[in-house]
Amino acid sequence: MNQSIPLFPERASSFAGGVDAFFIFLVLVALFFSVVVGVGILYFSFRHRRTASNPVGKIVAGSLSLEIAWMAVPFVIAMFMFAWGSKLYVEMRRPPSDALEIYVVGKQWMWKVQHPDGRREFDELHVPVNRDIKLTMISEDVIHDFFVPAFRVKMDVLPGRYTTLWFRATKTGRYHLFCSQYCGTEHSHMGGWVIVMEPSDYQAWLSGGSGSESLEQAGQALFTQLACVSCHGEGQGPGPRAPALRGVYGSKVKLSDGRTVLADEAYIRESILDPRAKIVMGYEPIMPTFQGVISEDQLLQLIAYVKSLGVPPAGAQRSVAGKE
Amino acid sequence: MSESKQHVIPFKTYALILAALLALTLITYHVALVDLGPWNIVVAIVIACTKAVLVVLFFMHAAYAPRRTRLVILAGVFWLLLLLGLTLADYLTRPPATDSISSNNAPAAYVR
Amino acid sequence: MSATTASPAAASSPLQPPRENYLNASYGIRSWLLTTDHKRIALLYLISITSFFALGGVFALLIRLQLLTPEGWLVGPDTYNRLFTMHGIVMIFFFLIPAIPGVLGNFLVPLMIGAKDLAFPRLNLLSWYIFNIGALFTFYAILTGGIDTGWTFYPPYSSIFSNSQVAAAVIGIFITGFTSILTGLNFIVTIHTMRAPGMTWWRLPIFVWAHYATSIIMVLGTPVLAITLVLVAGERLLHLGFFDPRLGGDPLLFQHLFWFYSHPAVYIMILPAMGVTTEIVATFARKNLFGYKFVAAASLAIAVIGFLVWAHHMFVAGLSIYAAMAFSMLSYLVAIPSAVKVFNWTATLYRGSVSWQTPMLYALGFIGLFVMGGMTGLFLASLGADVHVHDTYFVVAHFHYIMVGGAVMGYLGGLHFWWPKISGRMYPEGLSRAAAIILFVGFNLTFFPQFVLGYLGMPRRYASYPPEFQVLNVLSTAGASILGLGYILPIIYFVWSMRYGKVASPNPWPATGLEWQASSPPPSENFETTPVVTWEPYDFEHRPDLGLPKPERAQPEKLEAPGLQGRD
Amino acid sequence: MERTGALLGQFRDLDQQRDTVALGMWVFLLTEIMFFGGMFLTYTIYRLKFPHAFAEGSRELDVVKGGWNTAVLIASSFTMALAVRAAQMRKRKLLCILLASTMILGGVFLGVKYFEYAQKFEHHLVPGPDFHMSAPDAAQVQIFFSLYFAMTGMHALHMIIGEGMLLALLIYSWRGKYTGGYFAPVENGGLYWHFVDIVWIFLFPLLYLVDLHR
Repeated sequence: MNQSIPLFPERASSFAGGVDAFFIFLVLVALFFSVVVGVGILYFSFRHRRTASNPVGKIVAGSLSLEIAWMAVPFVIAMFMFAWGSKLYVEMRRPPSDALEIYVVGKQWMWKVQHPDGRREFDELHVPVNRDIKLTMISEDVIHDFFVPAFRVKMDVLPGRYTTLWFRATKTGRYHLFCSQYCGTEHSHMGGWVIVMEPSDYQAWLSGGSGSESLEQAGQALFTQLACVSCHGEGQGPGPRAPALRGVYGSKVKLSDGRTVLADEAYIRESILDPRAKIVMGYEPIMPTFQGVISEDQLLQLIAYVKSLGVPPAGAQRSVAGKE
Repeated sequence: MSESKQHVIPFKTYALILAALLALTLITYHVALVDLGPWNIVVAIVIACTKAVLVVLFFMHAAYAPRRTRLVILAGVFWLLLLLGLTLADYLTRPPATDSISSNNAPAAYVR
Repeated sequence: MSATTASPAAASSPLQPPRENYLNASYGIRSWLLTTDHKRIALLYLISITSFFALGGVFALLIRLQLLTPEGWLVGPDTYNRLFTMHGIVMIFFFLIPAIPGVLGNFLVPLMIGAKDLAFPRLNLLSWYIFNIGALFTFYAILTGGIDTGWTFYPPYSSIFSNSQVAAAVIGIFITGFTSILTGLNFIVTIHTMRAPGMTWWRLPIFVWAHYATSIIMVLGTPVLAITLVLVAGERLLHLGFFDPRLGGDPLLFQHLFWFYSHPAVYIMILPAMGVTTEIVATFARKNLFGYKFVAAASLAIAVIGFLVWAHHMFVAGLSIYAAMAFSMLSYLVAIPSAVKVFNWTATLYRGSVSWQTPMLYALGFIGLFVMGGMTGLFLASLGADVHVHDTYFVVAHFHYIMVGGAVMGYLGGLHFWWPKISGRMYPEGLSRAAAIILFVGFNLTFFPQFVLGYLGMPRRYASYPPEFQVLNVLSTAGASILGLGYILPIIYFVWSMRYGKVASPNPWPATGLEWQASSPPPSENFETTPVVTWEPYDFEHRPDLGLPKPERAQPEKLEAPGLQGRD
Repeated sequence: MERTGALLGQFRDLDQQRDTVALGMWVFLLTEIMFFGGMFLTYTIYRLKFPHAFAEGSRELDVVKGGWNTAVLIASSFTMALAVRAAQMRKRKLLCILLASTMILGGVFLGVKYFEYAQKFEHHLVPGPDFHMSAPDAAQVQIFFSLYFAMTGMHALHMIIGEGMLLALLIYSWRGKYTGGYFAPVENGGLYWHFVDIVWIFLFPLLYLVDLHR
């Protein structure tokens, strides 16, 4: 237990400084108004206290200019806060495109982490320092929340939908990882540590795994095992009954109803679990659903495999691509 | 308010409103048989709103009611739109990259 | 000019206890349980609500004891989850929301506007019964194992995963919701149609304005919560699918629906307390309210804008960035009418004749704590800061400053202020001042450390926590024990005063409101003849009947520089 | 001051009482708008999200029964409006006949609704473990049917309450209570009945007419 109580958690990410500066500004504004009102109340109520010579208050008419002033000033300050806070938030919600992507699955009451090369870990997240990290997260059951106070980041982890969170750790060390959305009995124990390492240590740690296959390899194995190959094919061209998956990820897919959608993680996930939601133009809705057949971890592996099949040049539009 | 109590609307008005409501019901059914793309739902809602307004104004006597009553009705409509509108402000602006329903940003129409 | 035709008996012999009043008009259990007198119904609410406050307080105490040690020594996590859930449910739905409207509002709104009763007295009694039926369901849920979802009932945990009495609790809250709806309906209609001659809208006391604004929220918001809870119950009991992600349902939709009510619900708690504070400040500064029309309009503004901000509870829940920014901006707008109120209260003290009697201590305490609670609310409306403090103890501290520091302080202040009117007796002044100060100190010691805890990153709803958070948690628990003492004292001396307190005159402070024209306690029909109102609100100038010297007019130019060189 | 009818103690006169009671009823309907509003919002979001599933679900509904029921309910609103008029004109027998017709039409509506529900049970279209549908997005069709049952169920519940209210009105009308110039309960009952009608006016196209043109 610390002797002195710290007022700020450790600053270990690129966001921490900005959030703390904003927070200090908010504290100062709050302090200023609290002092103005507090001193005003104390001063007036002492200065104009009830005495024999002051049995009743003076008549003071209202003041329109004062009313306008104390509406306008808070409004201006509030809008400034809004702008500053939004700037930070937009930054937090927009991950850089070249970030290292790590997959997180939350379940009652543990965190399962899969690194791109296949190394898996539980309730711990190892990341290299000074590198943008993007977490793609999903829950197997209820809503959880991935919260690392030292990074000043937090994002709910939802069932049925991917959310993302990104950060750049700036200091090596061990930092608390909390679940901060109430999720049941062991909610307070659903946490662990984020371990920030030097890049070389991270590489060593990655290779120290049990030599398991990478995410893509696992996904490829699943792709064969679930017989996706028989329709989608595995080569360059489209399969017998379904579009080829090469270069699908990140492309714009034309659907049979004329719409065009972006083939992102959510789209691929939906196409596996609910194949008939979006039918690729030129194909029949014949793919069976894999809902209940594969787990969220396996889904992430499949997505990693599809992603590994290549990304099209920017802006490319494919008329025959996607699922089925 | 007392004015509205004394005001007896002629039978003919009620009968006309009834005829209009039944006609609109038929129209909404037949329009639904025609493929108008996204406009099917728009037409259906417009017809339903028209019917509702007829009922409120004449069957419920709002046309003859004091301003206060009309204010209450408008408040109801306003808050209902608030609930729908602000929630849709979230659903319709979710970015494609993070959200599985994003690609349904098109109008409520059923698109095949 | 200030003449009133109200109750000549009360006006002529102020110190003589009234022969017959609403308390002694009839006797027996039946005369209470079947009463349609709004004043008696207010006392029925007082009893129900105080019981729930005690129950919720016990849960709070157990929560604070559990958190004395990092590993949580008192109960297991399952029990702890039930404790904080039931603390939340009981305090919010069965204490805070009905507290001031149910007790003070019921008692005072008809008196303040010069009506004989509320517009629908039987509906009013029915509301109280509905409240207790809802309470029975909740008791059943508590006694058969409790609820562990948190008071927010987020699916899919509440609708699919929880193994606790969610359905019974949800039904209990659904039923109790009708109390809110019917009370709000009754107030709106009463304030529209039952005002005495001369009681124009701009002559209504702020307390009545506040209840009008509150009623708007009750009437428009509560039904949405009701249907949302029905959907959760349907999903849980009948296996219908509304939010179930396995079917493609969206748990966020529940959050939208839930907060559409539950954020404005905070204003159901705080607006009446603001009304109470306004009455007290004007009375104990013996001065007309500064900026009356602005304070009145601010109540309505808070009620309306309060409906536009709900998704600031969802900034990290997966809301779209654009929606988050829109809701963030709208959330800041609530700060404006709140600031208007605070500054006008402060300005009302300027050149007043300020007395530090007990109700005033509560009112000034309210202003201070509300400012802190409100200012920290800005942190949560700020997107960048909210990401870090969301769902931490920072939020817990913030809403306790608003709900306990604000609403409960206002409620207690109001109880003291109108206790002579309600009971016909005075409470003991010294003891009650001590209690107010103990409450203020205990409150800050309990909840201020939680701001720090939250920024350090301690998530809420944790049965155990990392050891570095212990010092602040021990401080908080220590404060809670002081706070507990502060709550026990008023219960004791209020009960004591009903029998042994000094007999109160009709207008002991004196205050300007119409309710003080009736005798203490008022007769069953409130006023013997319908009063005619000829004075402006909080006007001490044209009221010789108050027995005060005529106030002087302050020099107008002194106003612009807010009074730092007052000469009196 | 006229003190006929039932002037309640809290009111100064009958005008004030009428004003108050009418306003009370309208404010109550305001709460009802928001109550159904929550379900309409849920409907809107999921229809945007699952247009196919809503079309598939809607096709399982019996549009003929739904359409006839709409007409029946509109007719009952018509008789209810005439009932208020009869009370205004102090015609006791006419009032009773019209109230009874409203009740019968409401009963027909509920009866048809009962057969529709029974059909859904037979066809395993009730969400839950027994739900069975061969459509590709059967899961989301369950959401449609959950909403169908929630919305029409809540509507039917309001109808049943309305029938009880009509029965009470009928009994008192028979005794001549509302044909002496005081008929606020009839008027308020009418407002309630019309509101329930309006809800159905929206439910019909939203539930039954999603995908007729296919």
